[in-house]
Amino acid sequence: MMVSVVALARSRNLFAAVVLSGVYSFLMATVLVALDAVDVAMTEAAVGAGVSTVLLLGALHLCKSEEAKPAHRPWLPLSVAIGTGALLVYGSFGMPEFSNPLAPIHQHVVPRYLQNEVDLPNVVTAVLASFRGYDTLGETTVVFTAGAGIIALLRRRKKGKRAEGKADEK
Amino acid sequence: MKNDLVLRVVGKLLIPFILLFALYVQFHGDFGPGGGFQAGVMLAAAIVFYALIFGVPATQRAVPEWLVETMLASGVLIYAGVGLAGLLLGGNFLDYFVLDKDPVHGQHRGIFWVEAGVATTVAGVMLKIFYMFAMRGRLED
Amino acid sequence: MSLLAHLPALQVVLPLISAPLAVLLRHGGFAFVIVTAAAWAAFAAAIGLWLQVGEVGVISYSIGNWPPPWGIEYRVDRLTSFMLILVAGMASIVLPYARASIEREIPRDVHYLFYAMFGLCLTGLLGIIITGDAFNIFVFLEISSLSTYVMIALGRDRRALTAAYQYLIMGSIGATFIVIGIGFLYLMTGTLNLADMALRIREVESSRPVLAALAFLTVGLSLKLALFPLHQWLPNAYTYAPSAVTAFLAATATKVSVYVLIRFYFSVFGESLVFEKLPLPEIMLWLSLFAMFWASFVAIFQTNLKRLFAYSSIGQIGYITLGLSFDSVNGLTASIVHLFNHGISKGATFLLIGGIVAALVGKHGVPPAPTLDRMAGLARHMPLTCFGIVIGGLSLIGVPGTAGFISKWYLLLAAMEKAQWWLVAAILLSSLLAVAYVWRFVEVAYFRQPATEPEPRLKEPLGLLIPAWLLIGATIWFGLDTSLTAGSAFEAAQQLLGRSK
Amino acid sequence: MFGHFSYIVTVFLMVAGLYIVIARGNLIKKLIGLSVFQTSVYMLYIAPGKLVGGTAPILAPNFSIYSNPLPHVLILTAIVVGVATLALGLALAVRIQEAYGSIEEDKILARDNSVELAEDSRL
Repeated sequence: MMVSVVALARSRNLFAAVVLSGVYSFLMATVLVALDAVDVAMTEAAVGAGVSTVLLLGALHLCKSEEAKPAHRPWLPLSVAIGTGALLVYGSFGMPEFSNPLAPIHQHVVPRYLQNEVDLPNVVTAVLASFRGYDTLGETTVVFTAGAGIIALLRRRKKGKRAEGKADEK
Repeated sequence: MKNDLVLRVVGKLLIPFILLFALYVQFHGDFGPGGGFQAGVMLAAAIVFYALIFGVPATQRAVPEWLVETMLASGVLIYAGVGLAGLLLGGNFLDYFVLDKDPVHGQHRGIFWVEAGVATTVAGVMLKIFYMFAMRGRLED
Repeated sequence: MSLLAHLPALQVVLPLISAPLAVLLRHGGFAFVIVTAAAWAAFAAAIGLWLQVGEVGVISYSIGNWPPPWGIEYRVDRLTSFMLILVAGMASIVLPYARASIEREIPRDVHYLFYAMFGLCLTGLLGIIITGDAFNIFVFLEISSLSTYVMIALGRDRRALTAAYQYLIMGSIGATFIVIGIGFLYLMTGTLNLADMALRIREVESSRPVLAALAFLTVGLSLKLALFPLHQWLPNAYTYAPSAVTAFLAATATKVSVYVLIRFYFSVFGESLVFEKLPLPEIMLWLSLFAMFWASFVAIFQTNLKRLFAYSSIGQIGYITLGLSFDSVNGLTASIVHLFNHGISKGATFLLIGGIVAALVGKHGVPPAPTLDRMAGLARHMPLTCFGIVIGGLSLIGVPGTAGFISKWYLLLAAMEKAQWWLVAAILLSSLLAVAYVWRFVEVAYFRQPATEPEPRLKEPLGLLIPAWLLIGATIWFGLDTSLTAGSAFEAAQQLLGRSK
Repeated sequence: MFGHFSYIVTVFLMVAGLYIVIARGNLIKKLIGLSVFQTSVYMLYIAPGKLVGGTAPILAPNFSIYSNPLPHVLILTAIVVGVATLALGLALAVRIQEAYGSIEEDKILARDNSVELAEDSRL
């Protein structure tokens, strides 16, 4: 997974980058299965490797597929990224050990979810749709927002283009 | 690609199964992995697949734009409607316990409708986005 | 079961439902009616909640009837209801204005989508304010952000697109930082409910993940609220967005981010953690001062009126965060009052500028940029508009009799309380910079001769003037009668500081 | 050491993603970086929820230890939000391509600047 990301950062051909990001998502999905998150893995495979890749390819089809050589020195972004990483590392020491059943996330709140009050074997669905159903309503609304927003942005191309052309002239 | 016989036949054979699998994922989400979102994506994928083989115009005859836009909005409305139903039946917003005399059954009913709402919106949005990008490309040529 | 008990849910759900309905009907007029009705209903609900909070104190509403740490809780206290009134009120005023303004700025066939986006943005902002659940904040933050990006991109100028894209990148990075912060908090406390988190965080108070969470949340929210030096997205976004959108965003979006920051600082982490373990107040103090001076200074040299006031917004946000950094009741009061007062003054100013833009008939029917040179002698053509902007400007400066004075006054009180006289001087000095940029407009509009060949102009559009003057009226009203604003802000500040002690 | 291995992978992915977002000038490349950055957050949530010896949180009579389902739910939401953002960003990129004829940040800035200079020179 790390390798694919490094290759992603280095590649200048956008097409390759898109494919690599698909590979990355798929690897991520396998890792997620290993971590017992089957629902998430399924979504990540469908969304990350499927939908995102199709969308990216679709957008690439409409744009150019070659990336220009960056003109800037990458020191500033590199330092920002590494600073963030350092903060993360700092934060992660002091986290509970991997797979420690006494960690707070396993002790608090969750036990009740596992008691199966809504009588559904898949706890993820139960939590998603019932306990935290409101989050899911929000999520659906986000998808709706994106959909409606894209309609607003991409509709009636010819008309829109003329208006923009005029804005340029002034 | 539109005239490739193999593709057309395989596509015709496969697409019903994809649709069926999407429905399976939708309704089996209570017991195994899956749920409204994944089912919505698969539903859209099946139709996109159809569009790739038979062309976008043919697909738009089968699944017209207005239907897609309606799906997009009605999914959210279904979801929020379930919430309001809970409210009107005397519970809090999104309260599934009151949807049926038996609270646990009410939960099941609520979750079923909510997942249906999610699938509707997601499938609608995915398709709409696909149409949008596809139509753009067409005008470009 | 009375409807009143469900006000917290209705507050958010009504605008939420209005958006898909607007898309379903696919008609600009109907969409407008539905979304406006929802916004007014939300405003009424906000007032209702405000009254309820006055009677019973903190309201808790558990969605889905799952008790709080398991389900999602809506939690309304003094500050929440105060912010709800600001956001819902602004939406109810801006929407009728938008009707008249977007006619000129947005192609007709996407009107209904614009209203849907507006409804969603309102939903998102209200949802962020009212929720008592950390992850729910993120979800609603994304609803409001995504709809905001779209609304900005609908601006006529092609630079609106790049502005929206830039905002999308910065905003998403900010949101991801917030998710990381929430993730750290969740890993350490095992809960997502803010109130529950506040209790459980005591046990792990100074562990490194909690401090890292604090840092990530601060950076992420600073991106969203455009704290100097993370403000780069703001000037372009405000300049090229449609006028109604600019006004609404300037009055609410950044303010809501500040609100979330206050929530996390005072309700979750507790002031002892925020202000004693890290050099955060010092950093925030200096950044605020930089914002106040640098942004006001840059504003003086802008030629585009919208951009001028956008930079002024960055400066004004400096005042708000400055109030936070004092860590005292007066300082916090100043921040909260300024959230409100700056919201209405800046909202009014942008609405009036929108009126000017609408009246300038550009070539090919595209509204030109509101550059200062186009405004020479404008006061003769549009006396009410110009006078309104002047009042809004006076409020930004902080002249007595306007709302801006009240918040500056509390800020000065807080500074004097700490006996930091140089800060008092700095606040006064930066106000002088505000005088300078407001004067630029006054000079051009009132004293410069109009160009020899005046551009064709329409009359002052009444549909645009009335909502704007409502807000200007509010600016003056809240400058004279402070019981509502300062009173409830003071109460809210006491509630926030009291709880963490 | 192994106890924190998952965090280190997460951090690496996050740094790489953030770097791509900030350093690259190509609008689509930036979006890819953004999605890598967001994806890395999933690990941060999911990894600590795993219990060795546990199984996926689908209740069955012959298991007693389950991994924590709550992070899964949160991340499902986050994935959806991420793809919504990506789609919207791509739509914007397409529009920018049409309006400017390029999706390179530097070129776009240069074109904007020339427009602004032309505006200023008329003053």
